[in-house]
Amino acid sequence: MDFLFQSILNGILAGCIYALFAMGLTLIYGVLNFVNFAHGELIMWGAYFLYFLMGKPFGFPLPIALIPALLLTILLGIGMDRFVFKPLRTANRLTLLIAALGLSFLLRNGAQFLWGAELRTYGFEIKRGLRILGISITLNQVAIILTSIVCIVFVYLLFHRTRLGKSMRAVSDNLELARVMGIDSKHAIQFAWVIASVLAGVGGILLALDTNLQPGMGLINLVKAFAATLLGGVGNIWGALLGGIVIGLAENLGVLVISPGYKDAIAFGIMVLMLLIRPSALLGRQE
Amino acid sequence: MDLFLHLCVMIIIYIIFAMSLNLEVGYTGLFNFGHVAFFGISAYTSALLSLQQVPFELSLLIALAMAGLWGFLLSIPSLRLRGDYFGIVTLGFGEIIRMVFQNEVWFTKGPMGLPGIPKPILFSYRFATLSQYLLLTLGFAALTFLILRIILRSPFGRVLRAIREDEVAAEALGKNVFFFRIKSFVIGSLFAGLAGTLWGHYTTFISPGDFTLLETILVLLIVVLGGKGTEWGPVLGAFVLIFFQESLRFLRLPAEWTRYLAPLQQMIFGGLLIVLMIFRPEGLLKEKGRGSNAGN
Amino acid sequence: MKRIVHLILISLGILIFINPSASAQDTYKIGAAFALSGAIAVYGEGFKKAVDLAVEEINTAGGIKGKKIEIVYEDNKSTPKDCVTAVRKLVAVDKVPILFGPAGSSNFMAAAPVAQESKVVMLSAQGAAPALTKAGEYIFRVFPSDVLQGKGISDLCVSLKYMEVPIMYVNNDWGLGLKNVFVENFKKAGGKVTDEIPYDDGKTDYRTELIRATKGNPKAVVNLTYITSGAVMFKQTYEMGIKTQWICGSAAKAPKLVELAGKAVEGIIGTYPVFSQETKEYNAFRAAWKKKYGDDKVPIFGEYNYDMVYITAKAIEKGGYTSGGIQKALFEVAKGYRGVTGDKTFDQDRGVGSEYGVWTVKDGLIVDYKK
Amino acid sequence: MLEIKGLSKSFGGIHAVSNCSFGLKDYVITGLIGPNGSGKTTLFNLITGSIPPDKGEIYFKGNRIDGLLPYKVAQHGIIRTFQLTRIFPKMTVLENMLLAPLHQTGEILWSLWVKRRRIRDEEKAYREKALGLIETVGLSHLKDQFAENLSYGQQKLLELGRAFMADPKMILLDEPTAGINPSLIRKIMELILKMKESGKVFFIIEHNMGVIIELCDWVFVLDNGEKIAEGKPKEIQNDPRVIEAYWGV
Amino acid sequence: MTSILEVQNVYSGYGKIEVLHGVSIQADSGEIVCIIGPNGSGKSTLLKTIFGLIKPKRGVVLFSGRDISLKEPEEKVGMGIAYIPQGKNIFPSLTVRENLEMGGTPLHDSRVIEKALQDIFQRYPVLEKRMKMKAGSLSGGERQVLALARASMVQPKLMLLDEPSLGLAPKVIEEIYERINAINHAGVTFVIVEQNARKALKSAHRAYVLDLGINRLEDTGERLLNNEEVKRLYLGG
Repeated sequence: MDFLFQSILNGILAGCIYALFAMGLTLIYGVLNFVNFAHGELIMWGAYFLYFLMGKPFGFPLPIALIPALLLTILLGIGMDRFVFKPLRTANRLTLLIAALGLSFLLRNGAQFLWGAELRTYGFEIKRGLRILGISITLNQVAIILTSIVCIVFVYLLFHRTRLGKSMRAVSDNLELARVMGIDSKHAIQFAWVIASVLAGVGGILLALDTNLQPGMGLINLVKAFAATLLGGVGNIWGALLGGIVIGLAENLGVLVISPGYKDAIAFGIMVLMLLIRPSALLGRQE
Repeated sequence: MDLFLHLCVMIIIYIIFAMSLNLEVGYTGLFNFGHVAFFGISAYTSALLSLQQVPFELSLLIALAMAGLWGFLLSIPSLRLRGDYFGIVTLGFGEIIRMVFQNEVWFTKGPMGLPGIPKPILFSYRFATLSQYLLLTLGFAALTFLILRIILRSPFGRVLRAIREDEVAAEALGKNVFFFRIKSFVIGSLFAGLAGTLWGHYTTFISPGDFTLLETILVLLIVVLGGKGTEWGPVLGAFVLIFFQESLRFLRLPAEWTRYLAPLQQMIFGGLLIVLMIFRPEGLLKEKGRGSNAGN
Repeated sequence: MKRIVHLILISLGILIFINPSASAQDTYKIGAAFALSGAIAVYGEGFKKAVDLAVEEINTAGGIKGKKIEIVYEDNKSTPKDCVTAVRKLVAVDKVPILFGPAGSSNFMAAAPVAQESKVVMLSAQGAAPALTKAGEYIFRVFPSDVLQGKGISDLCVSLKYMEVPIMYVNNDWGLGLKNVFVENFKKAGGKVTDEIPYDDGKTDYRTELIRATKGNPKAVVNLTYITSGAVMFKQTYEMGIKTQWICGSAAKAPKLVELAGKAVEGIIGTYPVFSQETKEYNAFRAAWKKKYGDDKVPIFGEYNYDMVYITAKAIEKGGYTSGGIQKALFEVAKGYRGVTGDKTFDQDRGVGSEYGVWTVKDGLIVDYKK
Repeated sequence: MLEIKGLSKSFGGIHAVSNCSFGLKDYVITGLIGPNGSGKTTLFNLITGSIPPDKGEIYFKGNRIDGLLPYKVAQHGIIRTFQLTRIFPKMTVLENMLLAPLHQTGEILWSLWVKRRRIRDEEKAYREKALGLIETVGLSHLKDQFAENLSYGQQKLLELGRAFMADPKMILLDEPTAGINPSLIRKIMELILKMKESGKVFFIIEHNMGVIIELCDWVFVLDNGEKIAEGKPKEIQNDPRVIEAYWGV
Repeated sequence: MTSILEVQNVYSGYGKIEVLHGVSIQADSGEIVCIIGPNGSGKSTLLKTIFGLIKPKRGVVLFSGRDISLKEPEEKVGMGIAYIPQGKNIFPSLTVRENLEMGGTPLHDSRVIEKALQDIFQRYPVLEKRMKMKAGSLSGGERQVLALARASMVQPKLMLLDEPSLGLAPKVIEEIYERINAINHAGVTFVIVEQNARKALKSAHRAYVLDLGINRLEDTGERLLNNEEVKRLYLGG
């Protein structure tokens, strides 16, 4: 039974990471109504920013480097919007999609240009996990689960308790009406990018702490995050969490049964099935 | 000269591949992000058959039929979806097909790939050398171009473009949008299959690594760069893009730079796409107004 | 219309008329279609360092008959498609009579027909798949075939009395090929393979694959892994507190793996084509490496690439700078040649033989395994 | 000709069309009026199959057509126009017209290869007819322009011409004069009258009462999804129920 | 009385479609001005142009004597103009309370917003009862009340209403107009667009009739109510 519980834990862990990524995706989708294919690169750059600040010549310790790394990620996110997506606000979907793909290419190879394709680590010592009820969990993993929950609660509170968050929801509900209220939609959109970038940065750093850094780390997880988004309902924060965990569990439990070579096909399979069975349910919005 | 011929063969195969995608993306407005699946399906079909000594004519036909059949099977459930969701389903399909190539070792030899695919013999003429193969691909490309031209300039093609422009209006004029889309998708898959078959018999070796999402993106770029919905767009796009990619080899930069150069090239690639989408989303060639050409 | 035709013609024109610079007439050019970018660029960079070291030494010592060697590197982007293009370019544009082929069996398999058909000698210091022997008489490798290694791993398991093992392997040509040889030999030796788990390289999470492999607490698990996936896997094994004996292949024997996974790889063992590290050749090589690169982290297969350059230089010296000459001379110069990696005599399949040794990680260093 | 029985449709609890019954008989041009949000366009959408009805039946020339997909309805000979014109922007005016004829041989893939002559002849005939109609609607000088380059009024004319081109048994026009200037309204009315001469049957949603009175032989009035009156335009004008619907209580 | 809003000879429309071909209206401080006209006469377009959602091609819009023709809607809200569009005029996935808070956006300070909110709740106990409900679950009449209350949050000088009675039952319409009158008594000027004219004309001090994008008539509400020409415009003649 241990291995089953351990697999469930693994599924939840993977799911938390997917959920963090999915929230960022869903946020931008909610406000701007497009799929940001370059979100994975935002994640990856978040992790690399931290690496950059922890390495020479800065050599900051993790807690100090964290804040500037997230700030840099935010800067990148806002830059993405300012220079790529803003000029394309009124463009059609295919144009936007291709531009986002281009951006993903640019940023991924940018990281490879600077740091090379090889794996890197933050250089922390590897520790054995704690054993609880026969399953093992490391402090990093506890941090991942806690941080994901904190992030989701934080985003939830932000959206439901602060004026800025509420106005973002208003913008995502009905942009024109929001303008009519005098809500600064540009500000709200920018803020959405800030939050999405923070989520991406945190997610990237956690992923890198748990595993390694490499330029492709965002892209390979983005597809899963995307499946999670679709599963949980686009624009729905709790849905992103639920979708992430369902995908994570399905993958990890699935591997116990089918050939692990098809691990990635599981997320795709779920996504395709969802789209085919209940295409309307995926829009996730009432009305 | 051999390199030149080689690049020409590659470019022409990509032209066929891009033309087939152009039919879907450019003319019918279907965002197919899993086009490489059909390229791969027929490359594998034809390779496996040829390795069993099936004559090229027959294995080509079966390969095309397989690509078309899978296109048909995929299109029935997925074409009911909205544009971008359709894109995601096809993307998923493409990846799953690649995983099948990779994992069904008993059938495809998995990651070992299939070596020794024979050069094609068509009506007892063997296309073995580079220039012979160039002729073969050129012939098929011309044939593809002509067939697609006849289809696209016909009333049938006119309906496809109408569906791209406004499916509701097309439906209100009595056109069965769903059927036309399926047909377009199947034809597109078929010609992607032709490109795949030619590819396999050219390199004589195929492996799952040849059929990644990156390939779909490359042809998509060719179509978009050249000018989607135009007859010559894929041709121009393939020339420009592959030329751009390969010309970097000739800059004779120090090998130490390669570590930087390869990502730099891809960065330029990505940047170019963004700039193109912002400043000239229609690509190099613009779709022009034209009357009906079928009648005269 | 006109504009398109012009654009196409101009690009074609540039393609044709770009002349490989004639200035390099006073050197012997050797092609190298290496993975300088893409999935296995980690390996390509190491190969290049080793090749550069050998070339520098030869050139400093006066080159070949007074002419220097020049390596023309061509990036194969780690994909079969670009391997073909890279080799085509080296053959057609740089007109090299000999080239160093790509690593990774499927890349190698894609490139080999081009070299064979153009009658250009292609040497490889890594292509290990058994099928490579059939590629043609111009295709050589200075690296032992996986047939030997697969048997080596099987023998190791048997000698350590691990008769029931699951096997995990990177789901690519190398992993699958090696797995097949292993399974065949292991069954013959009376062993039982309890589970087969393929996985993709370059993932961030292998926890559940690891759990599946160690289900039922096997005493040992064979894992044919690369550096990238291996680093992640061993780390996650350690974190999950899984205790089993890992048995790897040669691709994991890399300082980089230890650097990435730290104490998690302590005690893992693996086979590798063995050559004595006590010889004067090896000591000289190690000293030279340290002098040039300032460390002694010789990259995986670096020694083979180094030897490959020397054999090539000798073959050019003896057979002349033509592919036919080199092809014939290779057999003669390699016969009995003792390089850093030992005896490099080619067999009739144009490959080399080797002993297999066992390595392990002890105190963060890769050392020979002793029971 | 067109018979509607007990037709109902609601969206999220709001009755867009409720229990509507009426028959279009021999009237050549029938009008459909009603205040904003009274369900006129929904009724059109139900007839043409864009949305399925919740309840009720629709018969056209004795054939039941409710629940059919839009293209099937169109193939029965009912062609519609849209409130906000729907032309094919990146196709020329001529191509827009040529799309309209139903059951073209050249739209069947197989016949592209085996019936080339027939397609050529058909296309030639359609082309001539299209050019004639383009001239009638006054767009001859623009025939090779992309439709997106036309002004809104011209696009309306094109859409109308395209509907005529389909040679339908019945034409449904959704606000043919909305958003265009008075001189063009005149022209559109003349066109409709001209087509009426050639035996076409029209069903028109229109809010411009002047147009209704001049064109229509019979008018239905909808309010809140229900038919509240029908009759000759002049009678309708003075019907208190109609006045109430428009003016409020 | 001073004129708070003046629209002078405005041309405006969407893209290629020009809807207003030179319309002028004027509203005095404290008035309820009603704009009626058949479908497609350009009433909604006029309101959108006044509010800045569409920029006029020609002509000017003056607010308290200042030219605001080219100002963005966000700025106009800050100047004391509120606009309630027709149909979808609430945020369905936000709660009632949140909807009201959104209406208070130009007030900036949270405390001020909270105060305004309490004020509103006092005047609209109905809304206080539902404050935690998603606005999407309100009935049509309640939505309209919410929209009105939300617009009142900033205590605007001028309110632009686009078809407040659309799709509502007569009784509910009655209630909405009572609310409008109440707000008007507190000194707020209204410009109301209605197709369903009778109710609006009864409340209106003055009214304009638009037809096909130009002014047709201007008179007091009462008199227009009995004007035969207006009837003809609606029902033909």
